Order: sequence, then C-alpha cells, then structure tokens
Amino acid sequence: MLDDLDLTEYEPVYTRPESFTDTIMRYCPGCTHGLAHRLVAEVLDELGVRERTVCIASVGCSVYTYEYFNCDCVQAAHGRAPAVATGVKRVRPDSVVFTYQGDGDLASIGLAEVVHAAARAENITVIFVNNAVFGMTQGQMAPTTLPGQVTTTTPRGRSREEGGYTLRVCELLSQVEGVAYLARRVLTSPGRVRAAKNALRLAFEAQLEGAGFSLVELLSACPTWWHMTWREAFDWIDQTMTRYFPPGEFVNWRGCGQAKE
Amino acid sequence: MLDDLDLTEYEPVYTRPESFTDTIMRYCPGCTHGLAHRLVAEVLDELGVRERTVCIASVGCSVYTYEYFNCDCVQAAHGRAPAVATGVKRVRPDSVVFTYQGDGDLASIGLAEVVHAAARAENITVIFVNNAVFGMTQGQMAPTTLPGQVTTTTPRGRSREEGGYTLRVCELLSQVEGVAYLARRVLTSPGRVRAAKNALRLAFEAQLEGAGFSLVELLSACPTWWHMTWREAFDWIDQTMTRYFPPGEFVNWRGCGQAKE
Amino acid sequence: MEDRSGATRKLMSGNEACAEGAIAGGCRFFFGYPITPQNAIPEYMAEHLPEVGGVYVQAESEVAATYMMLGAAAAGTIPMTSSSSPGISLMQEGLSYMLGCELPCVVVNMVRGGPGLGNIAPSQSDYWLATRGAGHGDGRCLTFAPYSVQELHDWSAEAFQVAARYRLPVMILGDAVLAQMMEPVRLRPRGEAMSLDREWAVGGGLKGRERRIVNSLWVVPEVMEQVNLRMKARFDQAEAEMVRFEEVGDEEPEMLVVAYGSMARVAETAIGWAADEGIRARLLRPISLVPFPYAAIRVWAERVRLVLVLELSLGQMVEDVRLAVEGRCPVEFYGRAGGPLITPEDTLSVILSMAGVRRML
Amino acid sequence: MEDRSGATRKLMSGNEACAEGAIAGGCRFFFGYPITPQNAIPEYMAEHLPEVGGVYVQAESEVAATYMMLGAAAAGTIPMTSSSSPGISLMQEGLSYMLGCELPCVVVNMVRGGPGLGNIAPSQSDYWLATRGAGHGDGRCLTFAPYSVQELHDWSAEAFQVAARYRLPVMILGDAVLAQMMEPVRLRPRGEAMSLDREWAVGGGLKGRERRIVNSLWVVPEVMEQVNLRMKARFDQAEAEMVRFEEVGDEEPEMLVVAYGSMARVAETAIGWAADEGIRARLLRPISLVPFPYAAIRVWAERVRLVLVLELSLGQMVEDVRLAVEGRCPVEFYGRAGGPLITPEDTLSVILSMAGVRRML
Amino acid sequence: MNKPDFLLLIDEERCKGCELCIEFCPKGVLALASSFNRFGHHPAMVVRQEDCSGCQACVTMCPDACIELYRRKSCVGKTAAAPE
Amino acid sequence: MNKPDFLLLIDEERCKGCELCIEFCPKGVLALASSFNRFGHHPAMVVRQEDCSGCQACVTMCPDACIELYRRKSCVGKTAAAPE
Amino acid sequence: MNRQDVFLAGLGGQGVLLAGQILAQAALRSGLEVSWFPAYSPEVRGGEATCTVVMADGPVGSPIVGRPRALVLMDAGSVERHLPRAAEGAIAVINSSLAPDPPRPDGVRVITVPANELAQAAGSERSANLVMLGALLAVRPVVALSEVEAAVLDALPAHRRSSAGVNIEALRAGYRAAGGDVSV
Amino acid sequence: MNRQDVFLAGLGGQGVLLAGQILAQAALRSGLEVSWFPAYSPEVRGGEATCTVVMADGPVGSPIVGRPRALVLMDAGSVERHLPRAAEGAIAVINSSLAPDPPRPDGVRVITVPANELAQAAGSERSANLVMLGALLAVRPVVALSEVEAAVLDALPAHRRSSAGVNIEALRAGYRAAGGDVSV
Ligand SMILES: Cc1ncc(C[n+]2csc(CCOP(=O)(O)OP(=O)(O)O)c2C)c(N)n1
Ligand SMILES: Cc1ncc(C[n+]2csc(CCOP(=O)(O)OP(=O)(O)O)c2C)c(N)n1
Ligand code: SF4
Ligand code: SF4
Ligand code: SF4
Ligand code: SF4
Ligand code: SF4
Ligand code: SF4
Ligand SMILES: [Mg+2]
Ligand SMILES: [Mg+2]
Repeated sequence: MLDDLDLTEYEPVYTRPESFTDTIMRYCPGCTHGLAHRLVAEVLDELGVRERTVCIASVGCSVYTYEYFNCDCVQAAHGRAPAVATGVKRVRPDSVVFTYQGDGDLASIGLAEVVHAAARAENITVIFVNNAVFGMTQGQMAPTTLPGQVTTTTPRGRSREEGGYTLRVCELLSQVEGVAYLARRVLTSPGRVRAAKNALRLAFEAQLEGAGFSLVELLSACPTWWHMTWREAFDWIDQTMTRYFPPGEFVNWRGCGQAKE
Repeated sequence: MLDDLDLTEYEPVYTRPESFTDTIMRYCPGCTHGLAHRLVAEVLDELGVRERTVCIASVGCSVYTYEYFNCDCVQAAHGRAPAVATGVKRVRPDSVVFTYQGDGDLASIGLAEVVHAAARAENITVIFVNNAVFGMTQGQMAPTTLPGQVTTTTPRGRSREEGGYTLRVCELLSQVEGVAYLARRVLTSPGRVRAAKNALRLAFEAQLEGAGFSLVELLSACPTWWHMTWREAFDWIDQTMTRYFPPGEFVNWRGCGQAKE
Repeated sequence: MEDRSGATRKLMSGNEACAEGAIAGGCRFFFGYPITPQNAIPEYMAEHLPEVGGVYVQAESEVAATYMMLGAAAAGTIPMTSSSSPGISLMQEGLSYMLGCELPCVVVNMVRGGPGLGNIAPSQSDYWLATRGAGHGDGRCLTFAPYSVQELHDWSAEAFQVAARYRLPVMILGDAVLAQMMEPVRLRPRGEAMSLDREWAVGGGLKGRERRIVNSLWVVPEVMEQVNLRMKARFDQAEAEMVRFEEVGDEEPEMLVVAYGSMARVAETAIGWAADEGIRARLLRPISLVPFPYAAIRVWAERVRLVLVLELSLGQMVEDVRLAVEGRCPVEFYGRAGGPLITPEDTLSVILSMAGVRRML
Repeated sequence: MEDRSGATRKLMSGNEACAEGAIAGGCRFFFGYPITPQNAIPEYMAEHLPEVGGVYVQAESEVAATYMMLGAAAAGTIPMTSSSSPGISLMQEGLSYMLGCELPCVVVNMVRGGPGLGNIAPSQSDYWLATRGAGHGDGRCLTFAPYSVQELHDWSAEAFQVAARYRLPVMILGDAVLAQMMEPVRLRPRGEAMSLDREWAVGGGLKGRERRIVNSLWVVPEVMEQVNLRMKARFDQAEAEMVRFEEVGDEEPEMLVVAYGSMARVAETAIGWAADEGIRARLLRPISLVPFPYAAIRVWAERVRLVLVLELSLGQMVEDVRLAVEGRCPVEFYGRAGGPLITPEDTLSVILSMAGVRRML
Repeated sequence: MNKPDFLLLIDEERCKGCELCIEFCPKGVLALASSFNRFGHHPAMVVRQEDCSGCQACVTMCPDACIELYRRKSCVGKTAAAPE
Repeated sequence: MNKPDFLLLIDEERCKGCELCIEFCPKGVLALASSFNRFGHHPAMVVRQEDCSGCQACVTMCPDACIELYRRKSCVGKTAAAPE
Repeated sequence: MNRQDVFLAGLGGQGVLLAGQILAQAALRSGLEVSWFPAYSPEVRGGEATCTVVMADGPVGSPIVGRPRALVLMDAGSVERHLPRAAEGAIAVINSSLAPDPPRPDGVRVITVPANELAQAAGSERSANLVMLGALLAVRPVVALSEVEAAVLDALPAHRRSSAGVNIEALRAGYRAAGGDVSV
Repeated sequence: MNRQDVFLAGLGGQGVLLAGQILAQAALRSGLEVSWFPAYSPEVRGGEATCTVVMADGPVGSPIVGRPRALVLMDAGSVERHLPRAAEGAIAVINSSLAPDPPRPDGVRVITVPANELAQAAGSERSANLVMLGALLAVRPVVALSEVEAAVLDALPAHRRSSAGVNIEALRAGYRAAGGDVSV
C-alpha cells in the first residue's frame, strides 16, 4: 500500500524520538519499561536537551538503558545511580542528568542513596519504574511487592511475617526537604500516559531551573513475573496496585500540591 | 555527715538502675547520651526484662554502650545495628532487642537498614539519639545538622550548596507501614525527661506486645562539638533544634496520634 | 529417583543442591539478596526453610544480609548467605566484622565475570577475594571449592560443622557453571537444626550465666592483638586439619596440572586425552583453598618438570602455587578472564604445547 | 615557615599534607565520609577545596562516596576519596566498578587495627586489601606506601598523574602513624585543576563528538575479556614504569630487611643500631606495593643469607617477598597485629636474634 | 484507492506483537500479522488505514516506539486529537 | 543535727561536675565541690540536705546516674513529688 | 569409558534448556552419569539459550565441550554460531522451520527436521524442542526413547504436566521424521 | 647524628599534644628535622593522650621510640604506665600536682614540678602543659627557650592566640622552677 502513496504529501504527526538510538529494546512484549523510556525520550526531544544530557543506567531489566537513549550514558552499580548522578552533576553542572531505576534498585539496595541525593537537593531527575518485583533476577520480592503477592521469594504470598510491608517511595520522599518535584503516575491508558509524560516534563524542568531533586514514579507492568497477560497486568495496576500506590503529585516547586492525576 | 545518719531509717526513692553496670560512662560532662542511657536502663528495670534483653550497640560516641547496659550486648558496624538486631531477634524471638544509634549512624550510613527494619515490622526497638553532629569523629556534619550550623565539614555553615538539607527521621519513618510506635522527645528539663522515658516505655511495650517496629528519637546535647556550655546547648535545643525537629508522637499502635509531648 | 545402581539420586542444579545441602547440614537461618547466577539458592530457601522451622529473610542489600548474619551468629546459630561477585564485594566489611567478633557463618559465592557488573558467565576471578579477602585486617575465610553438584551439596552441609568448629566464616566458592549445572545428587537426610547453645551466644536469658558481649572493638592494641592471635590459632588448627585436595592422572608425571572447581573438571578430561597423546600429566585439585595444599604441591614440584596452573582468571591461584613451588620447577599459567570458557580441547592444546616446549629444552 | 636551611617548610600532619598534596596535584572533587584516623582529610577538603573552585561532598556512606567518584570520573575528573580500613572494605564493590569502567581515581587508606571495628591504632593489616583487593574480578589498584609526611604530600599529588596515565584507581596506603604524625613539609604549589577533557568523559555536550558510554556490563564473555586484557596491559605498563623502592644500609649485607610505610621508618633506625652491633643489614623499602619490586628483592636474595620481613600485621607482604625470593634464601617474618607498635628497640632485637641464629648455622 | 488522511508506519522488526496499539485503537485500524518477524513475533499491521482518525492512541501506548504517524498536508481541519 | 527527710548520695568518682543537678534543683541543695575526683572533675556535693523536698529533679537530670535519693521512713505524708 | 555429548541451542523461549534437562533425566534413568550445563544471555526474553548434556558410564569429566559430537540447533542464529564448532564426525539436527537451508560442512552429518510444523501437527508449536530431541534420538540413540518419554513427565514443571501427552507425541513425531521406528 | 626524643603523656584535656607540637615547631625553627607522633584513646574526653617528639640534625628515622630518653608525665596514671619505659639515663619531668610522690627508678633522673599550681599562679591552670615543657627545657635543652616561646604563637589555634601571654609566662615559670635562668 505504501508504494501507492506519495510521502511528500504527508507531514509527520509522530516520529520516533531523536533521543532514542536505533537499538531494539530487549523488554518482554507488553512490558511498560519501553513506554517509560519512550516518554523520557520524547521529553528530552521537546526540551531540546538531548546533547547535554547524561543518563545514568541502573541494574535491573533496564540495565541496557545506555543502549537505548541517544545521549551520554553511565552504567551504575545496583542501587547507586543517584550517587553516580551526583558525581556527574557536580563535575558537569550544565549537564542534564537523570537516573532510570527499578524498584529493587531504588527502594531496596539503593534506598539510602536516593533519599540522600534528595536531601542534598541534587539537581538531578530520577525516573523510578515500580513493577513491584525484581524483574531481571526473575521475579523475587521487591520492597514494593504488595501484601499477598506471590513471588519466587514469597512463595506463600508476601505477609507481615514473610517479607514485611510494602514500601511507598513517594510518600517517604515527600518528607525530604530538597525535593522540588515528586509525582506518581500510571501507564495504563493513553490519557494516563500523557499525564505521566507531563510529570516527566515537569521533573526535567525542575532540574533545568535548578530547583532541586525531582522524581517521577511510574507504576509499570511486568507481565512475565506477574504471570499475567498485559491486559490482566494493566487491570491489576489499575485496581490493586494503585490502591497501595495512589497516583498523584506530591511535591511541585511551582506550588505544592497533592493534586491527583 | 553520712556518718551521723542511720541508713536503716531510710528507704530508697531512687537508686542506680540494675540494668546499668558499674562502669563509668565515658561521655563528656553535660552530654545527654548518659541521660538517654539512664532512661533506657530504668525502663528495662521497670519492665523486668533485663535478663532477656539484648542491646545492639552502634558506632558513635555511644559505641561502648555494651559496657554500660547490664545485659547481653552485640556491637554492630556503623549504621548496621538494625540489621544485626534483625538477626538476633529472628533467632531469639523471645529476647527483647534494642539498638542504640546516633544520627550519623542511623540517618547517614545506616538509613536503608533502619527504614527496611521498620518496613519488615521487625519487633525491635530503636533508641535514636540525635545530636545534629558526628560526635565521635569530632564534629562533622550529620544528615540532621541544621541549616547554617557550623561543623568541621561545613566550616561556612551548612547550606543547600554545602551539605544540603536537614533530614527528619521521624517524619520519614512515619510513612512506613510496620512501625508500631514512633516518637520524638527532648531531654532539657525534668518534665521533658519524664515524657521521654514514657515514650521509651511505650516503645518497649510495643515490642513486648509484638506490635512491630518502635523508635524513639531523643534530641541530645553535644556541648563539645557544638562548642557550647550545656546551658547554651539546652537552650539551642529548645529554641532552635525543636523548630526543625518538633517533639511529638508520630505513630502509636494503641491509637495513632500526632500528640504533642 | 533410583538410578540403575539402585541408588536414589536426584537431578538437581548446583544452586538447589547447595541449598538443600545446607538445610541437611543444619542451616535454619538464611539471609540473602538475589543476584544471578545464584537466585535459585534464596528461592529454594524461601520455599523450603519453613518446612524445617527455619527462617528466610530477604535483606535489603548484601551489606544488610551480612549484618543480619552477624546478629544471628551472635545469637548462637550458624547463619548462611549466598551471593555472586559484586554482592560478595559488598560483604567485605561484614566478613571482617564476623572475624573481629569471632563468629562463624557460611557464605556461598557463585563467581561471575568481572570486574564491575561484568556478566553472568563462569569465572574464577574472585580467588583473591575469597582467599585474601574478608575485608580489612588479617583475617580470612576458610574457603572450599567443590567441583561437582554432589560435592557442592556435601560441602554445603559440611560447611556448618567446619564454621562451628573453627569459629570462622566458611566460604563455598562456586561459579556460574557449578551453580546452574544439573547433575544427579545423592541427597543427605535433613539433619536436626544446630544447637543455639554456644559459649558466645547472646539471648535466651541470663539465668545461670554472666551477660555476654559480642564485640570487635578493642581499643587497647594488646587486647586486639590477642583477638588476632586467637584467630590465627584457629587458622593454624584448620591448616593442620582441613587441607583437602584430590589427585588424578599419571603416577610418575612429567607435568603437574593444578586447577580447582569447574576448571578442574575440564582439566580432568583434558589430562585423560593428554595421556592418549603420551603426555604423563597429573591433576592436583585443591578443594580447600584456605588452607591451601602447599605441602602436597611442593612434593610434586621436586619431581615434575613443570607445574601448569589453569584458572578462569588472569592468574590468581597461580601465586599460591608459586608460594608452594618456591622455584623448585617452572610454574606456567594459562587462563582466560571475563567469562570465556576454557574447553577440554583448549586445555589439551595448552598441555601439549607446554609439554613440547619443555621437551625441547 | 623558613627553617635554618632557608627552605620554607610547614609543620603539618600527614592527613593535612595528604589533602594539600592532592589539591596541589590538581584534585578538585573529593567525596568522603569521616572515619578516624583520617578525619582531617575530609575536613581539610571541606575547608580548602572551595578556595580553588573545587567541590567537597560529604557522602552518606563510603559506598556512596565511591559511586560519586565513579560518576565524577566518568565526567572527566580524577576524583578522590579517603577512608580507613572498614570504610575501604565498603568500597570494594565500587573499586571493582571503577576498574570495570576503566576509570581512574585516587583512594587514601589510613589503615587502623582490625578486623571489624578494631581500633584506631597503627596497623598494616590491609596489605592484601590494598594489593589483592579492589573487590571481585581480576583488577587491582596501583598502590603506593609513603613513609614520611613529605612523601605522603608528594605521592598524594603524583597519584593524580599516575591514575590518569594508567586509567586505574591509585591507592595511597598510610596508617594511623603517618596520618597523625606531624613533620615539616615543603609544600608543592597548587597546580591548575586537571582538564576534564578525556577520551571517555561524559557531559559537556555532544557537539562534534559521538555520544559516550561508561559501562562495566559486557554480556559477551569475549568482549569482557578484552576489557580485562586492556586492563592487564595498562598494569603491565605500570609494572614496567612505576616500580619504586628505596634502599639504605650495608652495601654487602648478610641480611635484607623488607618493610614499608611507617614500619620502614622504624626499621631504618634499627638498622643503624644493628650496624653499631656489627650486623650488616640492608633495608629495602617498597614504595610501590603494586607494582611490587620483585626483581630488586630477587637480586638481593641471591646475595644475602636471610631476608627479614617486618610488618604491622600477621604477615601479608611477606607473601610477595616469598614470591620474589622463590626459595633462594630463607624468608623470616616478624610482625604484630591489631595495633601494638613495633619499636626500633624491638626491631633491633629481632634483627640480632635472626643474625645470631643464622650465624650459628 | 483514496489517499487516507492519516498514515501509519510500523517498524515490523522492532514490534513485539504486544497488541497494546491494537487494543487501544478506537477505530480498529490495526491487527496482528500472521507472519513472524526476525525475533519470532507476529508484528502489528495496518488493516484499515482509512479509518484512522489520527488520535495517536496507538502511538502513545506503543512501548517500543515502532509506530510513526503522518497526516496528509492537504487535509485541513482535521487535527490529530488526543484520545480520552 | 536533725535527721533530714530526704537523703542524697552522690557517687563522686562517677560525677563529671556537669552541674545539671545543681541547676535543676529548685531548692539549692547541691553545689560543686572545690576538690577534684580521680578524673579531674569537681564533683557535685550536698550543701543543704535539709532543704531537699525529694522532688527528684536532680536524679532525673543526672546523665551519669550518680545520685541516689532516700526518704526517711518515718516521714509520712511527704512523698517525692515530680517537679514541673 | 563411553562418553557422549549433546549440545542444544535456540532462541530463548524455544525450550532448549528443558529439552536438555529431559535428556539428562533420561540418562540418569538409564543408569548413566550425566551433567547438564546451560548458558544464556542475561536478558529475560529473546536472547540465545544453549545447553550441553554430557553422559558417560563413569564420571562425566568436563561438563564443557569445545567441539560437540551431537548438536540440536533450533534456529538460524544457532546454526550460524554453533555448527562450525561441531567435531569431526559429528551429527547435527537442525530445525528447518527456522533454519531452512543450513550449510552442510564436511565431516558433519546434517539432518533437517521441520520441527515447528511437526510440533504444530502434534498439537502445540511449543513442543518443537521435543520434536528435535526425538529426531536426535533416532539418529544418535544416546538413551532409549522410552526412558526419554518417562523423563518428560519427571522434568516438566508441575503446572505443565498436562501438556505431557502433546510432548510425547511431538517427541515421537521427531523420532519418526528422522527415520526412527516407534513401534516399541 | 644527634637525635633527641621527648615523650609527653597526660590526661586528655591537659594539653599534652599541644605541648608536643610547640616543641616540634620550635625544633623546626631551630633548623632541626622533627617528627611529632600522637597516640590516644578513641573516647573524646578523659582518656590518655601521649605524643612523642623526635628531633635530629638529619633524618629523624623512627618516629616511634620504645624507650624514651626524656619524659614529661602530667598525671599519676602516665607516671605509672610510662616511667618504667624510660631509657637508661633518661630524664623524667613529673607533674607533682597530680602525681605527688612518683617513684624514682634507678638510672632515671626524676624532676618534679607542681605544674598545676605554677600554672594557676601564671594566670591559668590550663597552662600546666607549658610549665612542664619549660621545666624540661631547663634540664634538657633540646631547643632554645626563645624558639619555644616563638613557637607558642605559631602553634596556638587562632581562637586561642589571646592566651599566648599566659602561656609564655607558664613556660618561663616551669623553666625557672627546674633551675633555668630566663634572664635572656
Ligand atoms: C550488588 C548487586 N546485588 C544484586 C544484583 C542482582 N540484581 C540485578 S537486577 C536486580 C533487581 C532488579 O529489580 P528492579 O530494580 O526492580 O528492576 P526490574 O528488573 O524489576 O525493572 C538484582 C537484585 C546486582 N547486580 N548487584
Ligand atoms: C564504616 C565506617 N565508616 C565510618 C566510621 C567512623 N565513624 C565512627 S562514629 C561516626 C559518626 C558518629 O556519629 P553519630 O552516629 O551521630 O554518633 P555520636 O557520636 O554523634 O553520638 C563515624 C562516621 C566507622 N567507624 N565505620
Ligand atoms: S521481566 Fe518484567 S520488567 Fe523485565 S522486561 Fe520482562 S516484563 Fe519487563
Ligand atoms: S563528643 Fe558530644 S556526643 Fe560525644 S560524648 Fe562528647 S558531648 Fe557527647
Ligand atoms: S492514530 Fe488513533 S485511530 Fe489511528 S491507528 Fe492510531 S489509535 Fe487508531
Ligand atoms: S504497541 Fe508497538 S510493539 Fe506492541 S504490537 Fe503495537 S506496534 Fe507492536
Ligand atoms: S530531690 Fe529535688 S530538692 Fe532534693 S536535691 Fe534533688 S532536685 Fe534538689
Ligand atoms: S548531674 Fe550528675 S554528673 Fe552532673 S554534676 Fe550532678 S551528680 Fe555530677
Ligand atoms: Mg522492579
Ligand atoms: Mg550524632
């Protein structure tokens, strides 16, 4: 069909972001890590900062982030991306520095690093992808795993006795001075995706204005280790996960809000 | 004078707690670490649990805690007391396990450990002594150091640029499920000291009832590294420190309160 | 299942055999954090420890896992953790504290390619970390390197007795081959939980005993020195009692091959092939890396023309071999670093070329 | 101040001299966490780095400090941190990552008594950690052990050039003596900040260049092996260029004494006294521990009756000396562990008894 | 054949056949192909281009950024509207 | 001399002379000694035992638990009351 | 000593590891010593998966085989990467559904099997791994087909036992396709 | 080569370290090589503080001295612990205010100085350290008194410069008490 059409008669409405490389991402089908990536790439494009951006990849399914974003990248150790970002930003204050971290990475081993980067008001942006599970290592419990959720290390479902309680990162960070922007978003419909992108844009704007630390938490589907189809996964996010992790804007340096999505 | 008196005519109103050893504590004159210790010892006495208590000492001026409390003790690495306590408690669920930690220990290097112990609802009690400074290593900035405060590593006063913002531990932990009891107290007058002791007793009761994690933050004077007399130090606590660290009860498993002192 | 010989053996991965071995050996407290290629160990523990009244705690990090072990060991148990290279690096301070506190524990390291994040391919480049590591100070772990799934199972069980006997951390050094490989295992029966009643154990009530302090802070240098000398004495005892190695191959060899763990498996096959080519080689396989079989190697060094050391690294154990040989004969090294496997075919050609070179002399 | 020789020298502690040396050497980014006995280093940096437009960041932990270094090094600077034994243990994973990412940095370790919390007394028991450490994988730090406050100052400055040249972590190994001791120092002028313009540096804009990736994950084993071989090549080059040692004492010695750092200071005095007693001893003092002066020691091993190794430890460097000597003559060891100092008087009597024993043979 | 107002280009090699675009398209423009791509996935394909309203739902939901959307220049009045 | 209702025992070797007890005593019962103890501190001493009301302020504030307080058994009615 | 090795490779998700485990289990049932060794990329999906099964009537020695003597290759990429490693005299069973026209190097006997199609016919495209295993057994009977059939049950994870029937059908289809006779 | 050592010990807070630093600074002023080495307990207050000053007209060699030849001991505990370490022929200056009746071992010349009292008389009890240092210089003139006086200024931390006068007074008081003549 394309052969019949003269493309010069058309103008682009949406094209692949310049902030993406051509590399094909290795996520499972239906995994929303890719969606989160795409939104970040679009925001970098729109803000026109790609060439001065440094992406800090973490350790999780998104470990190859450095292959996907078309900018300078540093691959950090598990949990330490905010410390690495601090080092980069202190040496290169003109760079736009962001980390991309999973919930195991950020909320388990790396909790101290993210809280302290926030308290230091480091001018960095954290993209926090919460899929309630350790994806890369094959589905173990994460701090964000929900009560009752079965994982490979909570085979009888997470309980107070086996695994303890679910950690809420945005709620925690909302108590830290030094945070300029803080929001939680979901990716389960086009409208919500646009809201998520809006939050990402605000987070980067906070950094560009030197307002301090910014973080956007994105509830993300891991169909593989949730043992669900993507549709079941999206429903679970909307109906179960958001009950523990309500979307919202927790801190906004332009005027603080607990605004809903 | 004592020679003239027949002690058998007298009955004790206050005697040195049994939960203290005879060892002379090594704190500076006017340091309220000793006061915090004494309150803990009194509470252990009153609850009658000394013989089944395990104290986890941390690294800070209170590192010798294990010499002072007359119970089993384990000396933990800097920041890791809550992890050590977890290990002890899991093996000995009938023991009463508490950690005694400074603000450098707990809020800087050991932040992840205390938050995660709380999230796991470990049945342990944390005595958190916040003196806004690294005492033992001679007065460097702690996460709890106040804005403008001069320390050996913030020689021009802590600022957003040099050192970042002050971290509030109770506020942070108030967001963590698994916490049964959480309060902040000061030690600057007999009445406040009694309120602090009351909080400590509640914290241990929470543990005894298996209600989960409990923590009492005590604002404490470090006359030495604040370069103040104890009186100046107490005034600074009452007038300046409590503005950043308002005393109060943040979580109470018997009925949640934001009750003031 | 029963194999033809009538023995009941189960096809298991090294990870599973290791975990089940630990339970059989009396392990009841496991503190872990997932990392490839050993995830099946914590997963197995999470699933099966409750069956025997044990406890699995998923720590927030390897650092925390180590200190949970410290607390658990202080309370009288012999605790266990497992990890792989980066995680073991994070445990260094904690292992030093275990040594300072004179506490036993069992640590499994399923080594992967490094440095840094590296990869999850088989590697033996943590030999130094395993034998000269355990963080700052003079202490080290007693370290054992099994070379089959059965041996992993058995050493994992034995490790608890060894740790308790010497009051030292014991490290089981595996790699991505041993962790993931499946072989038939004759399972040990699950033993009783180990007693918590140890001379140092805190908790359990003060009735009838003095209070106890588990501590690694000794301000007075002379007192600290005593701790070190006690530790050294326990090491010396282990050195006298725990050296383990195996030999296979020619009885009058011209060449001694030294390799451990999965590399020894490869060497075993290659030595057989070399014999077919007329090369008289013998494999000495250290099982205990600390204590190292210096004496056994020294004996052969007097009699062979060459010692060949094979490692999946740039050359680490080769130093221990050189310390054993002390110039008695040349020590040659062949290794690869970062994950590429050395096949029996590669090994044979190294052996042949070494033999050839020496013959020409 | 001016001393009588007209030279301007300042009485400074080792810690201060080290910090000022780093600034003179071009250091502008320091990430640290306090720990005795090196607190004066971060304090000095916090006070003085801003004078030269530099940045001091107090990290939340030694782990974080190391990764801040990683980020800073990735951005093109040669970053610095300092700590003491337990903190260095916590840096092991990060140092392995620095090696995996092929990034340079400078790390100071003012060793204290261990293991565990230990004490703050002088010790040399982190030799293995310093020379075989840097976490998992085959990499290590280039390690230098100064023995006076002046040398500490100078090496602290030089370290930045060395790290940049070999793209490797450089460790300055001191101890509680060197850290706290005060001696007159001829201060180096403060140099320019080092350029950020390095082939690997991220940040600073993509104009006119490809995007850059700093990474230590190499899934394909053969690619990871290349990283290791590149690293080894840089090490080999350092081995050829950076061996540093000093000798003092008898020109035709019967005994070679090997000691480094503060122990070498003690040995120097003792050897003088031994000469008065008619003992012909010579001190060889390794300054570079990695690369180690194997060849220089080997040469003497052919000529002396005995090599005596002195360390404030249970014996760690002695293994490197044995690797150098390779059986050419006996290697004896004397050390103390956990903080007790070895005095020149102690050292003399060890030398005398060793000489006596040998003479009787 | 009439020239459609909107044109979708799907990068088949990049597509994982996750069906998100298909499910979220309000107009039924897309479907999975029966063929496999190099990685063994059935890629999404355009089956009713002419029905496309340019709403960008597909583009917005695609995790792999495999869809590009073009609009006929002459098609004034019609803008690519946000869904929901 | 009359027997006082309350009796304070101060462990002088343990006392650091921090003056907290002295400052918080509402009755001026305590003062620093001019002598030194083994650690070079001027310890607190009782200078007006008879004025002591048994309020325990001193006991409550002492960081080193060096003060013990006793009450005359026969002194009914008088209880050690909490200050503030 | 009799030592046999089989190297299996394919795309992640094709069931290569499971096929190897079933073979190993069958070897154990047959009284052999056996070792199964996997290697794969760290990504969860789509990467390459390989495993090696070594069987012997004594200690198996090296679980690692440089030049395998029997290969089961399930996609074009595997063929490209691993066929050149085949030992002199090796046999290679290749899935012609995904590697339609494989090279036929000297000294290697190449057998092609349209495993995907046969598996589909047997009831599930996911059983292509067993078709390939069956084919291998027909041309290199390292263990008896009956032992492999028994092992299929042992090796399947509990939640997939139900698919055992299809699997055995697939196994036999492969066996037949490579010239084996299943009328046992 | 001329090599001199002085070992100083006392309670934390008595200013032992500072006295040693002043001596070291004076040695530097005098053109000597010098090394000052402290050792103390980790507790902030109350523990023992010691330091060793080694001076030489060439490289000082070991900063550590096993058997010191000059000792300044400021309290009873220091006397007990360190006097036995004195070298044959050593001189020991002891603070009789806190160590009233020290032992007088064979081969060691013991000089007692009531440093606290003299310091108090000079204007501040805190200057007892300088009284002791002055006394040492009178009996073992390792450096000239004038250089030490100059060094007092160099070594005092900025916020304590004001006390320099008292300090120099204390220094001279000690010097005189041990028989020195300050009429320079
Ligand atoms: C020090 C260290 N410990 C553990 C690991 C293993 N590890 C890799 S990824 C990961 C968890 C990833 O989970 P998450 O951050 O939630 O990312 P996801 O894969 O779910 O996106 C773990 C534990 C490691 N690489 N390094
Ligand atoms: C791993 C490690 N890092 C650093 C130190 C040094 N250190 C000892 S105590 C301390 C800070 C203590 O401060 P805080 O916890 O506030 O206790 P305080 O002395 O103020 O009561 C530090 C950094 C250490 N012992 N171990
Ligand atoms: S395992 Fe989960 S998080 Fe990882 S790529 Fe697959 S779906 Fe995404
Ligand atoms: S330094 Fe501060 S915290 Fe430490 S004992 Fe002294 S006053 Fe207390
Ligand atoms: S733009 Fe809208 S209508 Fe067109 S294909 Fe995409 S989702 Fe369907
Ligand atoms: S959403 Fe993207 S990846 Fe998924 S089927 Fe559609 S085009 Fe393919
Ligand atoms: S009990 Fe009250 S009145 Fe008596 S001495 Fe103490 S504070 Fe003073
Ligand atoms: S409060 Fe205690 S330590 Fe302080 S002066 Fe009074 S008795 Fe002494
Ligand atoms: Mg996750
Ligand atoms: Mg503090």
